[in-house]
Amino acid sequence: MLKGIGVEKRFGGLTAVTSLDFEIFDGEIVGMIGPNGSGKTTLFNLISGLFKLDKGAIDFQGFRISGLPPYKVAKLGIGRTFQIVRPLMELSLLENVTTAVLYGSSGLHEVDVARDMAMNILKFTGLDSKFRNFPGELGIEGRKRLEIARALGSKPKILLLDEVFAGMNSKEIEGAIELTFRIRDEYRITVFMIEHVMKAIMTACDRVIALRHGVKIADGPPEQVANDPEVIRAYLGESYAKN
Amino acid sequence: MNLTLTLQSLISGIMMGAVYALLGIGFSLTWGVMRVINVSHATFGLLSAFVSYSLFKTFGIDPIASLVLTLPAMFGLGCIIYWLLINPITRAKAVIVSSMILTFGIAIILENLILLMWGADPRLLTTSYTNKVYVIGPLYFQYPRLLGFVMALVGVSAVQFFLKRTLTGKAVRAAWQQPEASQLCGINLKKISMITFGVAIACSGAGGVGMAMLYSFEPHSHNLWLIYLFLVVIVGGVGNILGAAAGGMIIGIITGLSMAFMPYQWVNLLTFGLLMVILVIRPQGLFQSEV
Amino acid sequence: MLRIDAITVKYQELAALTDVSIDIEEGKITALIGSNGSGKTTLLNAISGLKQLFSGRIYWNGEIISGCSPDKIAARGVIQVPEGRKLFPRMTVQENLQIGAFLPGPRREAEKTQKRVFELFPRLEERRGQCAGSLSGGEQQMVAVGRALMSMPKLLMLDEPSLGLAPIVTYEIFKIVKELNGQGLTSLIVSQEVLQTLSISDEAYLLEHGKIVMRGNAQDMLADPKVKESYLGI
Amino acid sequence: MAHGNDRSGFYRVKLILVGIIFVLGVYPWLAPPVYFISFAFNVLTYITLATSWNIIGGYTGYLSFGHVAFFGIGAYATAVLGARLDLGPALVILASLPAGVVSALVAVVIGYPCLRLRGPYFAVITLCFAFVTELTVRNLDFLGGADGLWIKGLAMPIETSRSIFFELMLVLTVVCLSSAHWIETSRFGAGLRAIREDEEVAQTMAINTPKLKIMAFAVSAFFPGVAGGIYACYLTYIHPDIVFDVNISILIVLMALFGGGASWVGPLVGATLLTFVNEGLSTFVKAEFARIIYGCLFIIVIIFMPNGIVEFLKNLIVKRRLRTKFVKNKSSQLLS
Amino acid sequence: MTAKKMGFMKASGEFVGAILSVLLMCVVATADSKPIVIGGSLPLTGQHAEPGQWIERGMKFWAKEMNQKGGLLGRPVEFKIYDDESNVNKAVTFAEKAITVDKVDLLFGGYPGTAARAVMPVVEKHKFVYVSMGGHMKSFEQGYTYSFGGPPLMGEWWYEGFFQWLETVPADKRPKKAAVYTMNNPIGVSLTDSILRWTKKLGIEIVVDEKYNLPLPDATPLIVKAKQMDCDILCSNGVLPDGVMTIRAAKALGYNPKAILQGIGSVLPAWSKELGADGDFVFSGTSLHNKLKFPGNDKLNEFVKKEYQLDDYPIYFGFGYCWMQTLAQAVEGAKSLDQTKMRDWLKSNTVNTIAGPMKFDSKGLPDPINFCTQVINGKAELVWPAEVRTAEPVFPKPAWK
Repeated sequence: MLKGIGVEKRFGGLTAVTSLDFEIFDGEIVGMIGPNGSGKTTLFNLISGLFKLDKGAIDFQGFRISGLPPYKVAKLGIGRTFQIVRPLMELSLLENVTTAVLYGSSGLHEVDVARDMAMNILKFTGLDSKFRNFPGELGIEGRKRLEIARALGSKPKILLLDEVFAGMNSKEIEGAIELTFRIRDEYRITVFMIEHVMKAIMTACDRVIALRHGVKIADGPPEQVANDPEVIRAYLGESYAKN
Repeated sequence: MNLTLTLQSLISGIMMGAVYALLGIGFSLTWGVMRVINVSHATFGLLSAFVSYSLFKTFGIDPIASLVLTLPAMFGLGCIIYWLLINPITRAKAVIVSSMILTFGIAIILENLILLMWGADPRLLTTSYTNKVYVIGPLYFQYPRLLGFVMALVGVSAVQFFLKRTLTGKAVRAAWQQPEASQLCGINLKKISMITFGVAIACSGAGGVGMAMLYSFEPHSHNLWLIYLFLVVIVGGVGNILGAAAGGMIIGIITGLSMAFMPYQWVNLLTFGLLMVILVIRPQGLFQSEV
Repeated sequence: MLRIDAITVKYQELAALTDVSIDIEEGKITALIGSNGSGKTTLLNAISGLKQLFSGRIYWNGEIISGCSPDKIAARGVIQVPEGRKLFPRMTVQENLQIGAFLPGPRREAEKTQKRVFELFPRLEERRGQCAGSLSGGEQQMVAVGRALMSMPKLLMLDEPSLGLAPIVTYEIFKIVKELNGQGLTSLIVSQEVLQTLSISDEAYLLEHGKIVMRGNAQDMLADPKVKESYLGI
Repeated sequence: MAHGNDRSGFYRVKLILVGIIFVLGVYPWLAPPVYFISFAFNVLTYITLATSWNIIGGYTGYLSFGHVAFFGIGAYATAVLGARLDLGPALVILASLPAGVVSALVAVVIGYPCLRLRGPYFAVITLCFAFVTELTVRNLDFLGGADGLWIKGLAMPIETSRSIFFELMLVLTVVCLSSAHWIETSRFGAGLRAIREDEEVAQTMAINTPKLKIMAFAVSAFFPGVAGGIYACYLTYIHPDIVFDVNISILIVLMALFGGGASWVGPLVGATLLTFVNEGLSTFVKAEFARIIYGCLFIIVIIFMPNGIVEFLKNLIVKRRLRTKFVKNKSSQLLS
Repeated sequence: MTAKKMGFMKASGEFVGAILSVLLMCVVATADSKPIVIGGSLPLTGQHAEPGQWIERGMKFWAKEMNQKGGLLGRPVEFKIYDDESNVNKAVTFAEKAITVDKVDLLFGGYPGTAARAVMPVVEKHKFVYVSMGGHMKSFEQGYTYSFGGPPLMGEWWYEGFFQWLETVPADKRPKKAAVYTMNNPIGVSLTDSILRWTKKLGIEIVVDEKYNLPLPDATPLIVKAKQMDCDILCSNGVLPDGVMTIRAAKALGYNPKAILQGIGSVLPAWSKELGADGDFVFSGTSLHNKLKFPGNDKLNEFVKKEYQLDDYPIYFGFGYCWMQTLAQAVEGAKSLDQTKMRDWLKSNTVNTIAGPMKFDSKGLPDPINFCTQVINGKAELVWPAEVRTAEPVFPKPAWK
């Protein structure tokens, strides 16, 4: 469904992503791991069109999306969240999601209908009781949920989740994992997520891609990737892998 | 093309541009360092021009000599203004926009204070050397313009020296490049910002006197000066002192040459049009933004 | 020497640190480990005064320093080498070091300390006129440590000194930290490079979701499976 | 607006508004001194200008400092159209509608490159645009050049003609305010607010930001264009110094921000208040002092009520209510 | 609103108006000493504050004098002056405020030209006599009947006197090539009118003709051009600051034409203060002058000397005084405050002012004014017409010192 061929991105002299190939299949939950600065968020920015590729191409459902402006990419059905949440601060939760519904691929123009739909999504993400509140009044978990709700609002076919679990406690993480499953099962949305919380990756993902310095070092089932010596070295340092 | 006309316009353009630059460096500094667009920058320059005018008229102190008095006074005024008014808004969400409106309020107040104290009529700073001229071959150098040029050179070099050579100046640059890390090195951001603002206002003071030696000025002149400030800073790159100097020169030269070879009434139009084009093509300025 | 007493730090409503207490003893290296987003950097910033506390106190030699502005805390000799180095990129190496010695005390000794820094990092002396931004990652880290040393720290706090560095450079940096410790400098290291960090440290804390979940001797921690679990979730 | 008002309250507000409009509509026929009609005309003009500015400046977050250009373009387009088509005095006023369209078209053309710039850069480029149009008009002889243009006045008693202009401006103001209100509650407005909050996020929400921005800019240029046309007929003499006065530009920005840019009420309140304050000050105080007070007002607003006076008063009321009703933690939630 | 309703409203309005005027007349009849209020606005702050303030002083001096003499129609006069802050829109609304809210008896003239032009159609509608500088020929050609230039500051006539005098100079001594620099505003544009007419008539070729926007950034290129084209007459149609800059540049670049004409800067005392001897020998025009032999000028000079320590009264002081003189004579001539009667009286009679006798034509203008001034020894002297001459014109201009 989403496919990258030889994706490359440089910032000045630094290569953030180096000839990366990846593919996400319909209905999967795929995780992406890697130490800080390994190019994960850069990859998301490339997919969603916020950055321009230096080399390679990205296809979505057989359609070339690299080079399109972000709003066109989003219209095609690629939703995303941001690592550092970026809610529309001066809009209420309902307005946040309603805006997404109005402009998303559902093609709705009536504000009232969109509002009802947004309300459903808020219910789905467990924020319905706070629909009049503003993002500033939410805790981190709530904001992450809002971020997901807004992404769901535009009715994506694939959802890119950027470190949704970071900063949550274990109970919240469990809730979020459940939410991820429900996104796939109830909304039929493919999920591609960047994650540091390994527990979440282990339970939630069908497949994990590991990056280091912008290069893919592992791709496979979570257990296999977690025990991959390359990955352990990437995370814990040179000598830890030998232990 | 006529060589004498070209050269003569080039010379007067460069000299004008130098003074614009002097007026512009402080503006560039506050915009770049503190994200404060000080719309009242030119008004402070105007204030200093009026003060020097009065010092000259009543005590006969030469405007250049009176800088010894006005510059520290402007520095102090800048510090006070920063402490009282700018500091409270530096934590606001949209500092740049808030600062523009806030300083616009300051500009209104200053302008009307000037009106109250000096009246509305245009002034000319006529000193003993105002009408003096140096002639080199077919070219003429007007003394006040030369003086303005020298003043601008000294001013720009002084600010450059301050930023590049003195520890306080280096701290200013550090605070600008990495506010957090500079605090970790023991730099008090508030104090440094205050000094920066003071220096900027002092520069505008010098620039204002420079402008007064070249042009007539009245309580409303700062509006036009402000346009030149934007021109200088946007051409030169925000926060770039040498860029501002170069920006001033470029604008001076363009104005000078276009005055010589274009219908005069289109000159301002060309200048503003040029600014628009530069903004669209290279909003970061022709030169790298640098500290 | 530095006592952190049950501090809680919040970003708006969200708690980044809850009830964290840490003791740093003079002359020792203390390690603070934990996965991404566990609150390590927040803790250092709280100590340095960049981040306001929600509750709790921080004592420096018995004196309360929480609530002071960052420059006042730096003036007491609590110096941080921030994550990502945060050098002044368009200033030369020499100027970066000079800013390190900005405070009046260190300024008086600046020449002497600079000599020492150049002895520690001979490479920096070669590059003293170069812009910090143009240096390689390892050299930048050296400048960052050098800049901190210029402030004549009593407590040196390093935040992710190994970030983005080749293993050999990381090794070199850690060696120098150990060497400085030998000369009596107290250090607090925050790192993901678990093994190397623990191997040079005396004391260690494991931070998870803003809480201290383990504290103990660094060597003991090395062997503990809980550490690996915290990182990899296995 | 999407939250808050319950239905009955909403209808009550609507009823009050209709009442106010009715009273205003009848007002000039009660034969007040002509000056008060002219003054009310000025208030309405500023309300229209501030409200339409707010569509790009407040909702979308792009601070245009050159909006007077559209006012001037409207005025000149009306005058030129009237003269070219040889329209009688009564019909010239109608030319202000196509003049509004001309303004909107200019906004589209100029908006295309300019709206790629953000924050202060956009402010500067729009300011420049205002100067460029002013100088162009001043230098073109067929637009009257530095002499200005005359327009034939209505051949009616002054009371009647003033009242007609007042009614026209009232209609425009009501249309402008309702458009602003409609935009606020519509899909369009939702998109604009998303752009204001975070343009990049807005793009990932599938919002075609370039298109939306240009549309907003065009709409916010249309009303000043029409207003300029009516104003030209009202004054019967236009000159670049009058209809391209940069102070108008700055004044409307301040009016909108003073009232608060988030909703249509802000510019309405801001423009009304500041026009009255200005009038009051210039009657009772020396003009310099009046303007110093004016300047202080901006500083106070920026430091103490950064979201505008409407929001400030709202919070004040909410706070007072909460003090009596709720416990403290609840209030902090509602106020933040 | 239907026509019928309108008619009703109008009728009732007229009825109320009638009652009011009857009441008013009673009041007037009973209290004859009630002051005559003269209202309007002046630019007391803002861009045009300087001339605006002098006009105000001139008006106030007139009022003082009038009240000492026992007032107008036996009633004291008093002013209600608004500050329009040099804003045309405000000038218009203040004029309306004075007429409809303050119900003033008379209206005084505003300044500058743009404001007067915008006010003229309004006063026409309100039927109020408006004596002002008017704002140049074009505004007097709009068919307004209540507006008078008494005297006007008429750009179109400004250099009339100079050229009339120049015609008396032998043809071979006259300048041949002219450089014309004009500020890009209504005053500037109207100043070029007489230049264009007369240069054609006298066979002077205009080689350089340019407009500039105020403030003038730099005069050097202007002078270089004029010098290179060998222009032997320089027409600098500007105000004080740009005029001063132009003269300075001319001296700096050693440009020495036979004659320099300067717009409305050289008639101000500040001219010689700024330029010293370099400001000498510059020609200009004027609408009135402190050395004119018409009665009243001496009084004004005396007052100004005592009050402001100036040797001669500034031109705008004179304007303020003179416009009020014209207005007062209209009232006295019509023996009433009825504006239409005043207008009709002005159209058919001659007023005597410090600017001389004036008889207004159908446009509201007096006969063309043809004074020519030249700065000699730091003073703007009258050099034409010959009968009012206070000094002999100096021509050609001596070289720079």
